[in-house]
Amino acid sequence: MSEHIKSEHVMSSKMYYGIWAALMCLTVVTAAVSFVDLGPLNTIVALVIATFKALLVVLFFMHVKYTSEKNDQGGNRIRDFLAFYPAGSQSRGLHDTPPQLAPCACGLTCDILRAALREAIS
Amino acid sequence: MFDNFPLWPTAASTGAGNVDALYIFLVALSSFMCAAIFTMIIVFALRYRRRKGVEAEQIEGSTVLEITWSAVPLFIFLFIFVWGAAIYFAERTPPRGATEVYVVAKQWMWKLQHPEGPREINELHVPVGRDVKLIMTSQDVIHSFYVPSFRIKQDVLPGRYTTAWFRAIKPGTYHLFCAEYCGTMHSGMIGQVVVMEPNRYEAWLSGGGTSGSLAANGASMFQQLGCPTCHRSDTQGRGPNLVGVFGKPVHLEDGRTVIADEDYIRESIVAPAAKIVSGFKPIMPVFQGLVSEEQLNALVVYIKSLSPPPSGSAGQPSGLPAGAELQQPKE
Amino acid sequence: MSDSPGAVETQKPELLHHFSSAEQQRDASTFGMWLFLATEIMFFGGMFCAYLIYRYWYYNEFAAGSRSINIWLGTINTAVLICSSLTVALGVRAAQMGKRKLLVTLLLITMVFGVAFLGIKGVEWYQKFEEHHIPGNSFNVDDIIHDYPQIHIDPQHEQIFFSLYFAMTGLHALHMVIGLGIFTFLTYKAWKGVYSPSYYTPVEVGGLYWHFVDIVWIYLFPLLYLIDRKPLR
Amino acid sequence: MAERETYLNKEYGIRSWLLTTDHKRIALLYLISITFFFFIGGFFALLIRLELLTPAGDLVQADTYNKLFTMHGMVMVFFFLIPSIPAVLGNFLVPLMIGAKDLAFPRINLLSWYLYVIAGIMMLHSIVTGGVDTGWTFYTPFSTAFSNTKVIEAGLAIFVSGFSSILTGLNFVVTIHRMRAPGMTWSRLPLFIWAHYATSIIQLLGTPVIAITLVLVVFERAFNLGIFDPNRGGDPLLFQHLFWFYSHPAVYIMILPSMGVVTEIIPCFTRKRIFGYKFVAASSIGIAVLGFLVWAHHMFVAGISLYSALIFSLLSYLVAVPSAIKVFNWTATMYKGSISFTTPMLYAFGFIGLFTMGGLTGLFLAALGIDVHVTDTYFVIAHFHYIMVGGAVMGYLAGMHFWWPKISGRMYPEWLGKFAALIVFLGFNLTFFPQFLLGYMGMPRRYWQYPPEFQVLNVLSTAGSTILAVGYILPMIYFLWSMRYGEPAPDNPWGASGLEWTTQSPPTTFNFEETPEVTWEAYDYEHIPAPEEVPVER
Repeated sequence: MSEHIKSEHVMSSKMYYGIWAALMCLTVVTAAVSFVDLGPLNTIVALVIATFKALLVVLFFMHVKYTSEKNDQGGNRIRDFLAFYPAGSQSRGLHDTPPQLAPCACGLTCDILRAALREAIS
Repeated sequence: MFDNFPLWPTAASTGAGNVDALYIFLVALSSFMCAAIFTMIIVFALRYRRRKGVEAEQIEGSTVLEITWSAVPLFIFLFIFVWGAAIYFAERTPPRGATEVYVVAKQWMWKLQHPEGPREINELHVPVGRDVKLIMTSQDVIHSFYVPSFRIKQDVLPGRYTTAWFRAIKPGTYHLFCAEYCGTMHSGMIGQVVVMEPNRYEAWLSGGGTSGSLAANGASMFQQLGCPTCHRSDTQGRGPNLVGVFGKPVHLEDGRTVIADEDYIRESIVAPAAKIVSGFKPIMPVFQGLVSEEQLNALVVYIKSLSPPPSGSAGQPSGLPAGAELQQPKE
Repeated sequence: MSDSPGAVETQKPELLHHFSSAEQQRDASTFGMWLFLATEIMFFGGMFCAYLIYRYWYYNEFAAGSRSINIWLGTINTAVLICSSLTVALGVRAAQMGKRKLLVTLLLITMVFGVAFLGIKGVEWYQKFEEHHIPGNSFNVDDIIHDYPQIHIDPQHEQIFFSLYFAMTGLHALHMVIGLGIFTFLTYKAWKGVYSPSYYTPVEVGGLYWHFVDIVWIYLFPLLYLIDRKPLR
Repeated sequence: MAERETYLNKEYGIRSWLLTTDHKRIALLYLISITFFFFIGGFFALLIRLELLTPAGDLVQADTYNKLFTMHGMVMVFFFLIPSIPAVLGNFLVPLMIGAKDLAFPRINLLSWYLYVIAGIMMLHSIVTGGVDTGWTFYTPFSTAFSNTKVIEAGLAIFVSGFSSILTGLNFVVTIHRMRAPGMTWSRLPLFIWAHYATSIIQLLGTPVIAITLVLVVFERAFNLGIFDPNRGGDPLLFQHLFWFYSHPAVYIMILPSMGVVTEIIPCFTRKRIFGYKFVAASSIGIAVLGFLVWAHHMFVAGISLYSALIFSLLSYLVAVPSAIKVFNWTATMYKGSISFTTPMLYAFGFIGLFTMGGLTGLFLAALGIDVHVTDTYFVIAHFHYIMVGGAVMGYLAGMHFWWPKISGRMYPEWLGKFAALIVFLGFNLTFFPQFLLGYMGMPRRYWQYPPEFQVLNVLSTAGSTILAVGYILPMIYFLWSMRYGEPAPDNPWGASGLEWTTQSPPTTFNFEETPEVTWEAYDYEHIPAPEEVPVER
């Protein structure tokens, strides 16, 4: 069926429950650890746990892990944004080609260097 | 001739000439750049205006040109940056031993007090050739102390001290403006700086009915408020000994070390709990609201006067509180 | 695909006229939501920045203020939000699989969690109100000063902590309220059977928003409740 | 010619406008509303200039004057300049230029206009019920603890208008990423699109910061919080940092789209490819990124440390480089071109000249030593008016003239256009050049009365402002006139290269008969014949 849109991958509910359990545990851990005197480490531990929890939510609940593993057209944000190809190669570029802020900057730098080299040699 | 139409403010301080020099350089540079770009545009516009049978020549661009006209301006910019920064550095670093004038700004008035005692409102008298450091604070909103002829400007904030300094080189009367918008009569918050020959300044100083030097006022405030009960000049007091504290590092109870500057002393009076000196208890009452900004300044000057002037300063600066020696607590 | 602007696809009512394919439309919507979340990060970022500066300056007051907030309510609320995130994630999954009843149920449970969060938050704020810890004219932290004689507390600086506490939790709660509004809308549409395995973008986009609000709380919790809970010297 | 169906005549009636999701109609809604606010802000400006005709404060009271410059700033910045080019020309042209049928989120686009209107009404309400006197900068503690005017309402109005701006930017970014026609690669995008892309990034990442800042100011005033008020333990400098973190990049929200407009016009009327396409595109992005790193150069005398002042001064010089690159590339584009002097081109020339002067005086302000003397004086006023009025408004007018045939389907009277361009240019310089001199002499900004030696230059400036006013009213009149009496415009009156010129004038609701496929590079002028007679004379 043409309904098979790429990111329509259904993740197993087990995985969601696993992430949920991890998040709950981390919540308890972070609250408990705050009562232990670790000196200046307390803040660091709290923030590291918070960041880890946030990552779990972003990667699994918000599906970023999945969408950045597949990489067809569209959908993938992170790798597309950082993907590298010279700005000169214009063969790509239908309307659904991914964003290219970073690639353009990189490609541009590349072009400049190449041109500078050419000028220097000739 | 141009009584009502001057185009250049008087340069009446040692720093003014430096600012003007950079300004003139930048005016020249900008004029040159404008002239170059406008000439090019005009020449191109006329030379290559549309004509029958003449097609435009397609040019893709030139990396060499692009790099040139990015790099060359960048180097010029860096040069200007260094020059401007050097001037700023000098403007922000008061010389040692400068006479310290305390400034309190309020809506819409400047209150100034000389170390020798005289107070002024919206007027500042200074002699030619003396370094004057302004230590400023505000009673309400943000103001800005601006003397165009000295090319100095500094925002004046409530709750903390900011400083500026100048050395006047030319007798005359100059504008003092408030340059940070501060409410209804912002434009009325103006005054003048009167620069006088030293002998006339001395005459002015002795002419005015002075109410004792700032440090002397501070000393009597110090007594009135009962400070010496705890801040004794030995090590037995319940508060730290204040003799020789100013300008030195102070170890705090929480392990930090701060330099005892004007802001620190001020904070220790209005909010003593903020920084507790190592080895002492937070028992000092809060004086916020009990002392006015002027009284606070007097206290700060007095406590400063308890510390000997930094060694290495060129002789006894004329601006040192006159009564400093007399006010030293008896050991 | 672009050769045939999709005569078949335009028959689907949910495909808006200016998109050439359902995929492009879906992609645009999620991308738009991610951008909006970037905006939200900057929005909360301004406040976090103020928080960090004052926390550095007025650490004692922040620590004492943090101790006076009810850590149990805070922890329970964190758990409640995490549960709601789980039900949202499961809800998106139900939508993907076309299980209408399950989707509606999960959305409703999410909203129950959301309301519970706000209720607990309300209890917490009410406690603060009774203790006169709300900044303003009746602000009074003598109790905190009394509780911690060994640390030095400036009431003014304590007031800044509570100002930030109320501003941050208040704006977070406002985001929760907006989220509840979005979810009411989604539940209604889901109940009407609008969403199907080929069209569930609104559920997904709404879910992204909900998860983001959850993440903000994941940071607010340690920053406000857990500044300094260790035993005093 | 038989009446063709266009986006203008497809539907009639007030509902078809107020409920439209067509980006072109929304652009026109924006055009009407920002023009309204432009003239309100302009009216305040004229009153300010009249008051400053004499040294004494004799026309209005001091309080009234303070409200005048505050409202002038707020209305012009938040209700005219920031939405001007993006919300009108950008809204109209972004989908057309990339070959899309509409923006990605048409309903959100309409919502953004409604938010703008709501914000505008709040602003107007706060004006008529007493006004605000904090200056557009809202500096604390004056705004939170001392002013007794409508700060809360104005703050909320700007908050709401900020959301309108965010939604516009969000729509643009998604549209540019996801809706390009086949073959429209990033390196084939018109530079107008690149400029709007950079602008949108600033709108997305900068605006929320001013939003939260104003929310905190409102909270502080309304609920007695003490975040920025030193009397309650807060720090006024923190407010300034947060405020300028947005308000400096906001300048680039105003100027980048203008640069985009000029970059379209110059190749068209020189019949040439733009010189150094990639560098012009990259410099837009460079400005957007570096623009976020220079905010504290507004605070050199505010009490920040010596070292942060040094760093911000250095960074400010870096951001000048991409601006310089653009000016050089525009100039180089003219080399060996085939140049015609149409109204848009005259405005573009004016833009380059005034922007160059504005940029060069920026070098003065970034130089720490000079900034101490000239900040908060008329020098700063002159500098940013050269950028925002000489730059942004000139670019806006250039764009309006260039795309007016596409927007309205009619030509405007060319001779009047040229005449107005000349008046605007002369009036502008007469108004603002004297202010540079005033500033270096030391006249502080926001002064209701001033020492008499500043009078001559102030009189010149006021005289200039009346000329400028005429220059701004003229285009409005002949644009309105041309909607009924102007000659019907051909699809591509200038022989320009963009996709927007391949469709009819005015376009149909869905822009293109069928989705175009792009097989050529941007500014492909060697393959486009110049129109016989440029422009349609008289």
